Amino acid sequence: MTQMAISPPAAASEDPRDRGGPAQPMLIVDGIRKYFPIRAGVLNRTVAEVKAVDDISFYVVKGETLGIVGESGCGKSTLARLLMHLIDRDDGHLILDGDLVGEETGVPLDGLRRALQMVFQDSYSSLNPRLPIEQSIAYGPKVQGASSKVAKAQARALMEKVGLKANLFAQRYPHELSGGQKQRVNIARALALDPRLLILDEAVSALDKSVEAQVLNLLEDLKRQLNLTYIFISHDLHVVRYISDRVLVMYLGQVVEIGPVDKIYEDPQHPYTQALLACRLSMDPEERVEAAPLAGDPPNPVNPPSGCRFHTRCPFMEDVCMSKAPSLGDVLRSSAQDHLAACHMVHPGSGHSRAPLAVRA
Amino acid sequence: MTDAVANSLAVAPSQSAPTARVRSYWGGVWQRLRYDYVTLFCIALIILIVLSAVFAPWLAPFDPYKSSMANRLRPIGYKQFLLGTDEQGRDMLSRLLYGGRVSLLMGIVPVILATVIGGLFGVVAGYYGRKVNMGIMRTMDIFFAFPSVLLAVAISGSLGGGITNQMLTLTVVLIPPICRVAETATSQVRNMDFVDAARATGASTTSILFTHVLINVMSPVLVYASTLVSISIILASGLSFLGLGVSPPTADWGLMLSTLRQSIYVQPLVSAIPGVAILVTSIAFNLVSDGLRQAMDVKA
Amino acid sequence: MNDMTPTNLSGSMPLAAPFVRVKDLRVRFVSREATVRAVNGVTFDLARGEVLCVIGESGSGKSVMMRSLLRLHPKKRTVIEGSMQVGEHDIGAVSDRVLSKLRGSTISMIFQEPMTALDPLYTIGDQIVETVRRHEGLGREAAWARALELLELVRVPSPERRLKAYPHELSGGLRQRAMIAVALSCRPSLLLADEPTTALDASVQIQVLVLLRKLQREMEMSMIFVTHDLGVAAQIADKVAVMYAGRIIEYGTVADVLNRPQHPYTRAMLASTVKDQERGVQLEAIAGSPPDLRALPDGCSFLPRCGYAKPECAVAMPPETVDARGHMARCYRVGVEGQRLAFSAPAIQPSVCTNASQLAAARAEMLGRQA
Amino acid sequence: MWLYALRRIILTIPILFGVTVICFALVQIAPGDPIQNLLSPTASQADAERLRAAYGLDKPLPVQYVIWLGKVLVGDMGMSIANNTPVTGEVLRAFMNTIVIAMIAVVIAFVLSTIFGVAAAYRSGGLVDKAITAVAVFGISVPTFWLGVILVIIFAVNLSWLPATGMGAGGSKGFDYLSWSDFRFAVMPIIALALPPLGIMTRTTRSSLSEILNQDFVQTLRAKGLTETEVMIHAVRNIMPAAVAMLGLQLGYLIGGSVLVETVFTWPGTGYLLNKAILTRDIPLLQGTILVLATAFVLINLVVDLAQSLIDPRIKRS
Amino acid sequence: ESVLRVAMTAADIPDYTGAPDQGYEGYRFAGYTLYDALALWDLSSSDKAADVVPGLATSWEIDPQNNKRWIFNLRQGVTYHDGCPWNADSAIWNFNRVMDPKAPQFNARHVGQMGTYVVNIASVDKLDDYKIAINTKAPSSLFPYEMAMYYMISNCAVTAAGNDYNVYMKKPSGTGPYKFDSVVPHERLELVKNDKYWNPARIPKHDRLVLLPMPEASTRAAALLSGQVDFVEAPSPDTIPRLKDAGMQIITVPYPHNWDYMLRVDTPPFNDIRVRQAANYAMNRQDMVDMLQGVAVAADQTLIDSQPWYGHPVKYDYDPDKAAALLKEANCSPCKIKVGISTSGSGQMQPLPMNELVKEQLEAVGFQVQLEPMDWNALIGVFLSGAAKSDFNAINFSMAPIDPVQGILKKWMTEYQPPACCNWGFYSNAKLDDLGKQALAEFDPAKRNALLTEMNEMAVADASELYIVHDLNPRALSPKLSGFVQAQSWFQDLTPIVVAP
Ligand SMILES: Nc1ncnc2c1ncn2[C@@H]1O[C@H](COP(=O)(O)OP(=O)(O)OP(=O)(O)O)[C@@H](O)[C@H]1O
Ligand SMILES: Nc1ncnc2c1ncn2[C@@H]1O[C@H](COP(=O)(O)OP(=O)(O)OP(=O)(O)O)[C@@H](O)[C@H]1O
Ligand SMILES: [Mg+2]
Ligand SMILES: [Mg+2]
Repeated sequence: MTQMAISPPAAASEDPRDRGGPAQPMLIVDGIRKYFPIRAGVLNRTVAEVKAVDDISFYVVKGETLGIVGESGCGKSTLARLLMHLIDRDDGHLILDGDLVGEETGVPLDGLRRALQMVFQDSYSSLNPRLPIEQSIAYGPKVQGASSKVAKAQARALMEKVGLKANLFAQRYPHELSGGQKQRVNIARALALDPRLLILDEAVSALDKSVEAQVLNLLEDLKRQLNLTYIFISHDLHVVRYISDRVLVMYLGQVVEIGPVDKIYEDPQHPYTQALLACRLSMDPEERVEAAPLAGDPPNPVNPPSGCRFHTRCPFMEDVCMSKAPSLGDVLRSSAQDHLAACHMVHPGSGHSRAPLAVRA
Repeated sequence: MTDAVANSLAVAPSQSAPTARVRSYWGGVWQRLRYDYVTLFCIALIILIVLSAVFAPWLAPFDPYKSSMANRLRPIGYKQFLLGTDEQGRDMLSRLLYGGRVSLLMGIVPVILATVIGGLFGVVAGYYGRKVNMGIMRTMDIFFAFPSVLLAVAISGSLGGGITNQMLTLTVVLIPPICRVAETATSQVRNMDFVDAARATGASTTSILFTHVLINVMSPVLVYASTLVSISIILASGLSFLGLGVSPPTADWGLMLSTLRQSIYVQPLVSAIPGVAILVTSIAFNLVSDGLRQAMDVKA
Repeated sequence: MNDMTPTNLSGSMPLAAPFVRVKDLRVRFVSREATVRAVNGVTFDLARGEVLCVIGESGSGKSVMMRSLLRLHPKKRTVIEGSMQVGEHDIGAVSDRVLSKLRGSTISMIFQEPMTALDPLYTIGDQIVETVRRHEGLGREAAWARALELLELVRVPSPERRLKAYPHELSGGLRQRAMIAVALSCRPSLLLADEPTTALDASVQIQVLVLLRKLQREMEMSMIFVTHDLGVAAQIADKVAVMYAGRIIEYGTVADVLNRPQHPYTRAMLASTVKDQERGVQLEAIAGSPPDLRALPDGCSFLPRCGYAKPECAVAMPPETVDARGHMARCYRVGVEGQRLAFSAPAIQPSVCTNASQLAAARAEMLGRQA
Repeated sequence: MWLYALRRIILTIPILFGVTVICFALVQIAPGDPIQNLLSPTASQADAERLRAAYGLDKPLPVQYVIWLGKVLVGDMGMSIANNTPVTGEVLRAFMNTIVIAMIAVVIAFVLSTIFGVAAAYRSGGLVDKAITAVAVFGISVPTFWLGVILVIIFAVNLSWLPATGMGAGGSKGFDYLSWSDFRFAVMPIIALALPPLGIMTRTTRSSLSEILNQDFVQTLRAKGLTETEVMIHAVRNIMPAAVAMLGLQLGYLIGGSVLVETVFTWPGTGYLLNKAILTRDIPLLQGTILVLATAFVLINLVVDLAQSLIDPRIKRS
Repeated sequence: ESVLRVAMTAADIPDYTGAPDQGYEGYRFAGYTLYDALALWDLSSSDKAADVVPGLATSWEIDPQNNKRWIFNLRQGVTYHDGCPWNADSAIWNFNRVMDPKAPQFNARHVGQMGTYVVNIASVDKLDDYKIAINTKAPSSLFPYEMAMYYMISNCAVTAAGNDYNVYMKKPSGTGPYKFDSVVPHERLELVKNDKYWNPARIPKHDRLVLLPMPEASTRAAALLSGQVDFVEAPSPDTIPRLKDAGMQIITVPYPHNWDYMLRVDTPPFNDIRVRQAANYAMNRQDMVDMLQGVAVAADQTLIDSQPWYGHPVKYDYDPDKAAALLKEANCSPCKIKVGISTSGSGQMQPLPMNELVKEQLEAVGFQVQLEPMDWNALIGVFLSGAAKSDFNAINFSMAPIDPVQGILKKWMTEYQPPACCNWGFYSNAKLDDLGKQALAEFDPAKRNALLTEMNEMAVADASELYIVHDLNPRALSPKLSGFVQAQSWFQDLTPIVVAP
């Protein structure tokens, strides 16, 4: 383990890799946007766009875990890939530890790549089936210039770190591993470049509950050891609650609510968040849900509803919701303790009958 | 504390790891092939054919070009001529062995060349997508617009006969289909998360192509290419048969078939030998590629 | 077995007798390379109108057991032993002809993947109509009307249009509903649901669950529902069976099993499920991974991962211990105290996170003694 | 649907254009001089030059191409040098002769391969399966020209059941596929033509059927109580889009690949014409034949694509 | 109706508008069947080499005053198949078809095929309706041989077609013993008998003649065996036993058709006469004949011995030692030569095995032979452009020396070196040239033949070619046929054949 360039977990705030100081958010996402063109017609012109990520802003504080939840198709993975620069954004900026990413003055992509890593959901497609896992893990360091021997040693150390016996597993191929083991390899691979921020896109969703617990434990543990920051994407609300410090709720490519985990779970402001939370299943056979909290499927992101995008499914829908899109507020200026929701009902003077009259304290 | 956790997590695999012996991908393929007796037999057959072609100069009892008017069209098993003689009294066995060289060359070399060239184009097209893909694949489409036999006949009709020209012809004919397979496989692989994971490490495109893409594209392409060997052999022999291929007196199965056609009434069996050779070789290659496909297909 | 229409079959059965009786069901898949023992002696009864939830880790044999109830396994490579009685039919023994009459009418099944479980080349309507016509001999018109009714029943919005839609034109939730409509089209007496909600979003999952529960009640179906989500089981089950390595290791009413789990595996599973645990506190994960069904050891299959193992665990699978309420568990540490099962832990309870070498040593010792 | 069709049609235009370039270019690489065939063995060079000019073969290649393309677009593919007849007529007549037997062959292959494929998939691994696989592998592996020669020896020479060569006692003119006395001539060419596609299609049918039979929805069908036959009908319907595509592709291959078979049976189709044109270096005829064959192939593919989009609802039609 | 179905070796139906292509086989089947020339070949006997006899001209003579003016008396009472009368106008019209580029009936294609026969003609005069005078550019005693190749076609038919030969092609018309009936392009040409043929002896004994192109020898054999045709040209030697078994008649006769190597004599190594002689001595011709199952005879020169110009030439009998010695003497060892051969072709017999045998025999005495096989048409190209345009030392190009013009003059005289004509190997011998000029100016047949014989002997003595074999031109006939007389000629008369039902 010693050959790894990882600082001791003791002082989280004094990470030598830290450039912007402890108060500077790890990552600031400012107005990021991605529309996928839909081509059709005789000439294959773009006839429409999937508004997969539509003007999203937020930040991640150093050392925290930001949970992102939302229904399938709301743009969570697209957001993750945008952050990773795996797809090009249409608009918006990323600021990594105080530096603009990818622009002339800021950190080069390469730097971003080292600081930001991702764990993918699909454990089937996320590992190269023809590469022994040791090599899959060692690939990153090698790319970044480590000698093959060093990279291998590092890979083995990482395997031990994620709980895989190196001498047993190093030479195995992905199909010889169980789902949980594969996910560990994925995590090890992401850690190989010594990142600051790890994006976990549904990293545990495909796992059995018991294995999920193992991996969650591992993630918690690693975070402490390696002074990591997580963006944790999931649609399992129990898991998000367990692991996150703050939660961001997405609906149809937009942020509808963001805030500290307890505030969100105990006092959800947005009706969508409320419904989503109500969808959690209780383990108590006595507490059975009699009516589904959220009816129907989300609307098509090609043609999102006007105004508030949730108005088609919202029990509190009023005229204003159809005509005017509620704003979330200035997320980037808010503090990490602030709880923001993009709903007319929480914005005074929005015109919704349930909106508070006075500005909240 | 942390170590304890790590250890505890590591407990189980050591005891209940499903496979005691570590088996590579090819190891798995071999495991499956081991029980496929037909394929094994055909592999052995191909090895035999290849060896006998390679060692033809040592194996052939006679000079395949040495004719003897006294011994024209002898039946199978006549004196020292195990497979009889052809219309010029040349020993069929020797010619068959030497002919195997040309036929196998025609089966294998164009396929290898086409695999390299077509595979390269296909991988590039599949990986880069968009404009590059358009450019490469539309060009391939144009060649695809010609049925392979037509293209082969047209090209070799244009280039004229000879071993080199024929190999060139077959290569050109085989490139588009291989390119297509490679392109499809590549764009599939390209959409896999592990490629994104590799990109996220900041790896260069070349590095990704070589470490992650090629290795995965290889097996579908190779399996496909293996089916082309028999097609290539048959095409080549067809061209020779039409007089568009290898030029005489080169011993070549297709050409032998063509010249022996005149003698079919005198020695039907001897005349059929080259045809049987083509048939058997082609069946062997087909069955092997079937077997390979099955063995390699099993999802990891 | 004489032909009996499913409706009068369900009507003529005395209520007291259990509707489904599975006894010592064993399923093996035999191939050249290995023999997979997927189900190793499953026994349970299910009354009419009852819902049994089967829960267990991936690979514990849940789906295999379900498919056996319809004899859906490939004939050549599968060996099925034991008896499966549904109504008065012995599924293992009925002729193919009778079986295909039973399938879809008396017993029907919903599969996990709504994406792939429907024929992509037929419209939803066609697929429902086909079943209805096959089993009830309705005319085209009547069958279409029935299909429409069914789509309404499963709450598919604008059902007329959806009848003419192809599966790929529907979202996952709608597809799963269509699948349910197909399964319910002939009012089955037994519905086998193999993780019907696992592939769905939480919000859709709950819609489907509520719907299924309602329909099950209205139609008085018996249902076997496979899931590995305890929350789902809590929502829908009357009885719960916990499977591990092809065996039911705990069985009882949903309240008994979820609130008073006895078997160490069930307990560990409940403990490891993320459910409003304190943040920053380690989850109690079950170490290790499920056993290899190709080479099952004698004795309790959970032994390698069990924190409470005793020497006898390595010798033979523990027998069933049943209490008066029908709560059953198979563990040497479980006994009956009064009316109920009780788990007796040793004085010094080994942590779930036992040290690897310790456990290995213990195991070796046990195995050595046995040999 | 119409939009899709239109799009597909427009996409073929650049391909067809490329095809004309290749047709023209290929033939120009050819060594040998088409004019020589028209000269008596004792003719002089000056005679040759005169004739060359008469056929426009003295102009630079790009000019020749543009002239040729311009004429081709209005359906004039020039005059055959060897016969001095319009190439268009020659090729179209030959094309008709080819396409009919190719079509019959491919339909026979299609029907048989579906039956074989179903039988093999149904009895997967059994004796029937093995026998059918053997037939399929044979069909793929056998050199058709050799098969043709053997068929002639057996059925024409030794048994005298079928005529050895040609198309009808009176030639292709007035050939009547419906009369046995004429159709006899087509029997062996059709057999030789049908065998490879039969092999290929049997194999693909078999493998795609067993793939389909392994898919989840088949479980659903069985669980619904459908009999094995009904399940098989579903499965067969599911392979139809692919099978139809295969059918078209094979038809295209047969049309373009009939050179060998037609040469063996002297069947006066495009393949025979092509071979003749190559041997006599009849450039206009060669160009015309290749062009028509390639165009036919492109169009068949187009039709197949459209047909496939009709029978497979999953293919986007918007 | 009795039908005679003939399988030709041609790859396609020869031109039947009066200028046959596809080699002399075209003349044989689409020329002398439909058309006549001023002179015709006498094909009625198989005992002697065919010579020319009167055709559409009843007689001809050289103008006693002017040895460059031939007088032809035309046959009277002959009409074309379309009823058009044959006379001096028609004859002159026919010459202009090829000679006068301004004439409406001028046909460039016909020039390509027939131009060579009229190169000597300066002009044609009409003397009266049935008498014409043909002025040659130089004295040309052999002119009637050329006139035996020049077909007369119906001027009325061409005019009626608007001088468009593609239209004429739909209804061609000649004076020959057969009339055009129908054609299926590439497949079959059907002719019917001309009841009113001017020579009653040659009115066909069958009603219909069907000509089918079948370039593949095995296809021809199969077609004959399966009863699809009655008469096949050139069955391959190996099929002959089988054909005989099936009761077919196999007919062979020697005729002027040599299968040899033309040698390039202006460059090494064949510029050395010893090398040429060595090659000739190296030939074991009997081996070749054996291989060909007797369908060829050994050739010791280009002509066959029944031709009047055969003479008493030097003979090169098989003598490998002498050959080797000569080569050594010429200091050529190994004597590398490159030979262009074809893979098939009209009159080429079985070029591949035969050439390989030649190669083997040549190499046995010290040559080193590189065979370069090519398509027949490509080889024609090599031949037409002359040796200087290629890098071959020899080509295997069979020709038919049916008359002294083609067999002797054009082959050996310096003035016929390429590009003028056919002296491919640039043979040049002043004495021979001189003799040639004399012969052309000598109108006494006996004296002229003596001169020609001397020329021929001279060329053979020079070993100007590598003589190998003469084709016996086998034909296989169904037992139903009778009456066929195989002439010692490239051309054959099919009219006497009787087809039994
Ligand atoms: N490459 C692409 N081209 C076009 N549309 C895309 C592309 N990738 C994603 N989309 C669309 O963008 C939307 C958001 O997709 P995304 O994968 O980000 O959702 P998600 O929230 O991750 O969903 P899930 O929970 O199912 O993973 C979806 O409607 C999807 O169809
Ligand atoms: N047809 C088969 N042939 C061989 N082995 C099989 C077959 N079907 C299932 N198995 C094996 O049987 C075991 C039990 O599988 P089963 O599908 O019943 O698990 P499950 O409990 O349903 O798991 P999941 O929760 O993942 O659906 C697995 O190890 C599986 O690999
Ligand atoms: Mg996602
Ligand atoms: Mg399952």
